[in-house]
Amino acid sequence: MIQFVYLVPLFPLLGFLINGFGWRTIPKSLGGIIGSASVLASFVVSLLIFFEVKNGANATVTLFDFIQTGKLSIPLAFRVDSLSSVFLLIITGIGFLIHVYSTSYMHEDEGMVKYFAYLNLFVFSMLLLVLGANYLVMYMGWEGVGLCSYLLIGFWYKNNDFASAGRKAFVMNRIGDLGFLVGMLLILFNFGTLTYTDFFGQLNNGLEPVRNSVYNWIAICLFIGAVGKSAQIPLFTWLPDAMAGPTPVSALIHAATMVTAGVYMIARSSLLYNLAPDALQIVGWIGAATAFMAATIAIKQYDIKKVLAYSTVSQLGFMFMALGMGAYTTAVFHVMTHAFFKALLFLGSGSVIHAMSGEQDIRKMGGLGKHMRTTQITFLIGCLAIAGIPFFSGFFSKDEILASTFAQNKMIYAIGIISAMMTAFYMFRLYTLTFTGKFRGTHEQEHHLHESPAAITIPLVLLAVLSIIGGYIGLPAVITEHHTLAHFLSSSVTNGLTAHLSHQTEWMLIGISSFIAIAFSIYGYMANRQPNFVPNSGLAKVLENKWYVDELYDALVVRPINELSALLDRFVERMGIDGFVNGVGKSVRWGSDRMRLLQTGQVGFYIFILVLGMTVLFALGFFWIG
Amino acid sequence: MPIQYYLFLSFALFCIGIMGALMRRNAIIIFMCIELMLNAVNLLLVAFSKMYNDASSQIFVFFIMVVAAAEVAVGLAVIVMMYRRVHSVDINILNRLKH
Amino acid sequence: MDLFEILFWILTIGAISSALGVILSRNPINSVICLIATFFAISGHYVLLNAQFLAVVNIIVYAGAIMVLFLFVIMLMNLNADVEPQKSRLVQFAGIISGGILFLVILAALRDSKINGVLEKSSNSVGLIENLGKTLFQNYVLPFEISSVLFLSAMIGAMVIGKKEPSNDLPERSPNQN
Amino acid sequence: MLLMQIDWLFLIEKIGLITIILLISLGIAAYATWGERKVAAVMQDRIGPARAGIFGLLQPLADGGKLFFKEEIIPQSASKIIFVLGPAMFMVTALMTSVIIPWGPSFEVGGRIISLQVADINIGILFIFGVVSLGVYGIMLGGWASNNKYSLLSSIRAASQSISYELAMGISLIALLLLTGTLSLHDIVEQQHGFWADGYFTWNFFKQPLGFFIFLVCAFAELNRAPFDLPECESELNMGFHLEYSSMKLGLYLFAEYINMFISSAVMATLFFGGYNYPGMDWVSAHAPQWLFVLSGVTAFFVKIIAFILFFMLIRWTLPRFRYDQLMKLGWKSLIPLALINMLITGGIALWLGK
Repeated sequence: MIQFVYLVPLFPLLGFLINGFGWRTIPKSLGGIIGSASVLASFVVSLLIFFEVKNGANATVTLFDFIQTGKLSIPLAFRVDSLSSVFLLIITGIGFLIHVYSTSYMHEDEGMVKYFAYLNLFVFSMLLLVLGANYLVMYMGWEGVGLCSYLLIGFWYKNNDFASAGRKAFVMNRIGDLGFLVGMLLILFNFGTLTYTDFFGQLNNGLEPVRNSVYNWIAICLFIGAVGKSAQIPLFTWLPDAMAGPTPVSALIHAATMVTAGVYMIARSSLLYNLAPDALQIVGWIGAATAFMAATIAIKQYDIKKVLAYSTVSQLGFMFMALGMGAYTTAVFHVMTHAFFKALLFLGSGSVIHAMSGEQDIRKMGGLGKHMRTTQITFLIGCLAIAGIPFFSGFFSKDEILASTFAQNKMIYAIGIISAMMTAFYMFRLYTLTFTGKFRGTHEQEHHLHESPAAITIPLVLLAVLSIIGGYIGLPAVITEHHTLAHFLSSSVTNGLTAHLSHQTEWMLIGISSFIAIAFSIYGYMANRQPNFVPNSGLAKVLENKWYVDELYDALVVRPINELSALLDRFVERMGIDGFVNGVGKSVRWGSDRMRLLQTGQVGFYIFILVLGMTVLFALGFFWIG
Repeated sequence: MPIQYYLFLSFALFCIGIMGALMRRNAIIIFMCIELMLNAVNLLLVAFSKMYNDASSQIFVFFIMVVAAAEVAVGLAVIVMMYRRVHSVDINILNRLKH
Repeated sequence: MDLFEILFWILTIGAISSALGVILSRNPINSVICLIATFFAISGHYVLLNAQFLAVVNIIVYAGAIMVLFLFVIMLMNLNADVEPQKSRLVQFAGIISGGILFLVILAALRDSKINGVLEKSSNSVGLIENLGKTLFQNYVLPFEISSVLFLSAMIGAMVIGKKEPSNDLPERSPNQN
Repeated sequence: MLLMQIDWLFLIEKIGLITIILLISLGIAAYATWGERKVAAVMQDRIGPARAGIFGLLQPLADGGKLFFKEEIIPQSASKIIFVLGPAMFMVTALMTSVIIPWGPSFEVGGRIISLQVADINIGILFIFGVVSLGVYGIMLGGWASNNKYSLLSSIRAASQSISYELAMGISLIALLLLTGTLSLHDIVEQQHGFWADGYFTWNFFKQPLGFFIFLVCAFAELNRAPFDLPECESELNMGFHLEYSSMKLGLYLFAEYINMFISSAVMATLFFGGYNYPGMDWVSAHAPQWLFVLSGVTAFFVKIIAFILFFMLIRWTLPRFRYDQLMKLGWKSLIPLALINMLITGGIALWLGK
């Protein structure tokens, strides 16, 4: 089955082509079926491939060479191994559920077929990203998902804010992509190849970790790409704005899959990062800072999707924390569990928004649990999972991250614990404000409240089940020495040096995090049972306004650039370039004014010049050159 | 017999054609001089064909003839039109391109 | 001096003298006749070079068709020595000089050139129509077709150009006046 | 050295042949004028020339003598050289075609094979075309040099007429060439050996009736014979391009026309009617002495030629003259498409038969 791996991206591509070219003519329901079926087909193929990989198979499937210059040869090749097969399953599996969800969620929208075309294109690009056997193919997928993200955030482009949110996401991603591109060029320049196997093979050939060496620079450049795509400090502000898109899009792209591309890339380049300790330090600190900062912001947000968005940023920060510790498999583990519960939470919030006819402000909700029981329960499961309550999936992965940070860097561990604390708090604040208490909206909205149809609830239930059991493939070392996922991934990902913790310490850590999670969950529930929404002041106001990061960027980057552009326009563009271009025109005109005196209009004169030129050429050719 | 004989002959004819084109003002005569030059080239091609025992250059002569015939058809039509307008075939009258 | 060379010299003298006649005679009709004579001399050279087919085609195409057209046009315009535009002596002199210089340059250049093929006197079959036909339709089919298209477009172009446009200064002729 | 290389006998043989052919051409042409008068007389129900000799047989000599003794006039405003060159060229081109016509079967004398053809060149038919295309110069130069507007009009008419009809003529012959596969007239005649072979007529006429018809019409036009005698139509252009000519220069023009008629009859007989072949020639060849066989071949050829000449004359006195636009329409819009279709069909059949 592995040799047919090209089928996996092929199906969504076909779905995109059909829906994309026929979006004016294809009926909505058919468009949804095409979109979902294509992803289901890839999921089936991915599943078959996964089982083969589980039995130890891995392969590089080359379709054709598309760049062939000199010694450099970059084929369009797919790398199938444990890492990519896990991602395949996450993308196609969750992707399929979200497609099914979308058939119902988007049914009112007139651009539904176009939406499915974009969604399929996204799945295709994402699959290209994780399947590529070299950085260039990954880069193609990387740009492709960026494009789809832009298209889908601005899907309701008639709203100006939404369209500019899409643009913001695109521009910020481009900043990161430049880093990725530079990293790629550095690899090409230093190693002459972009193919993983060749590149890592060269790395393996007895090279010591060297500080400030080229490895660090390559690793940092690649990490800048990851920062852009995975919304880390300082390029995280686009992700909350990206919530302008349809909610399933937020679930699929901006929570479960695309934003984890950075994690995938660093896990894929684990060998490189193992040789670049400085870069790893940076990754870890940025991850910790992001986790902390986003968590603080999430505490004071009132938009249901914004809260989830900041929690996503925060969780991504956790993943990068793990990466910074060299615990790549742990990060991938968290990617997986996070994909389950965050998709669940987003879809649940979508269900809520659906019921509230588009209202997203939690100050106007409350008591929704009475009307939509399934959504409430599944959302609760999601909250439990993300908060890190024991025996839910998030607990295992987050605990593993915290354990790895404790072993390496106590400072980061402290930040991580505080962030986890806040996570539990704001999630239960969100849950409580939304589902319990009295309804605070208008009468019309209350009258309209209803449970969502099966196409929405079934994915919710499935994801809820996954959120519960998903963690058991990576039980901590104290319970069982056999870490299933880490073992499975070890064939393609090499973890950095991890200090082993004694069982005693581990139990202690588990105890601490369990206690914190439970305590702050309850606190979050209790503190928000009787909400009163007074205008915030002091630190709370700073938090509500997201630490004024957007304003800071505006003052530090946007306005100086505008000023500079105006200056350049006035002096360089108008006087320099325009002057030069006009000068060329003027000089040609002046010259031709003189030259046209040669044009006597006398044919005889022309023939004479012709013969003369011929004679001179002959003379030159025969006597001077020859 | 060395090929040089034919080289010189065809160059002589060619140069006579050029002289004619330079000396005369009658458009038709200039046209005829061009035909003369083409024929000089044809002659050279045939000589080379004989030298190399290769038919290709004779085929080139055919193509030159075709082009020459087409050129004469169009060119003479142009000259006739010109004569109809200005009642002369003096090329020096046709200097309007200057303006 | 064998027959080949005698014929060569006769034809060469004929070709060059009649070519000079083309450019020197004041009467355009004489020029045409001289040019026809030149073509005959060149055809004679073709026969010498075993290109009989080409020789006859040369006569048919150049002497039989192209020059008739020239003659036609000249007769229609009634050009003769009296209306022949003359260039000034200086320009004529410059023309002769520059043409002569070109000839001298080429001669001087060719004197040292390494082209030293020899024309065998024995006849060969290259110039036979069968051979030419095979070469033409095996190796040069595409150029042949393209040149036929060129020819067609030239014909149509000549007709379009030469067509008398309805001009205002001529009174419209009624059909029964024809 | 040079003189040794030349085959003297060969030269003598060819010179003799050329002389004979020229004499016969001139003789036939001379008596064609007599024949024409006689035919005209018969058509118009009168006697015709009868004073000079029996049946007026010496009339051509009388005519020739008269022309020789006429005053030679060259108009003042004519260009002298070209005025003289015109009839000369016309006569020369008229006579040139006879070089490649095989007048009779080859025979052997004293170990030498003597062919009754001056030159068997491998591009015979093209040679005919070349000469035919040159024929127009005599008319054009003569007409222009006379400096007379009738002459000029006539010569331009003649030129455009002959250029127009040359095309159809050439295309009709291409159809024939597709079947013969050779350009040599000698080979073409040999292919038409006898009259009947293998259940087919051997003469090309039976293979190319349409081609022959087109060729015939074009031959009329090329010869400026009625009904295509527009260049010299008396009623419009007085006498056409030889209006200003007198004496023997006029004689040359008149004479060359008859020679042209004779030669084109010979060409048609050669190409389409088997040349010197006649039915039952194999029997004659087996049973008669060689000289008799050759003589019979030559006789058969001349019989065909004279039949054609008579046909030309009959047509002249039967059909009225075309109008000029009718002539052009016939040439461009009827004959050329017809010839093209004929060529295509012939080509298709030749391809189908696998020739």
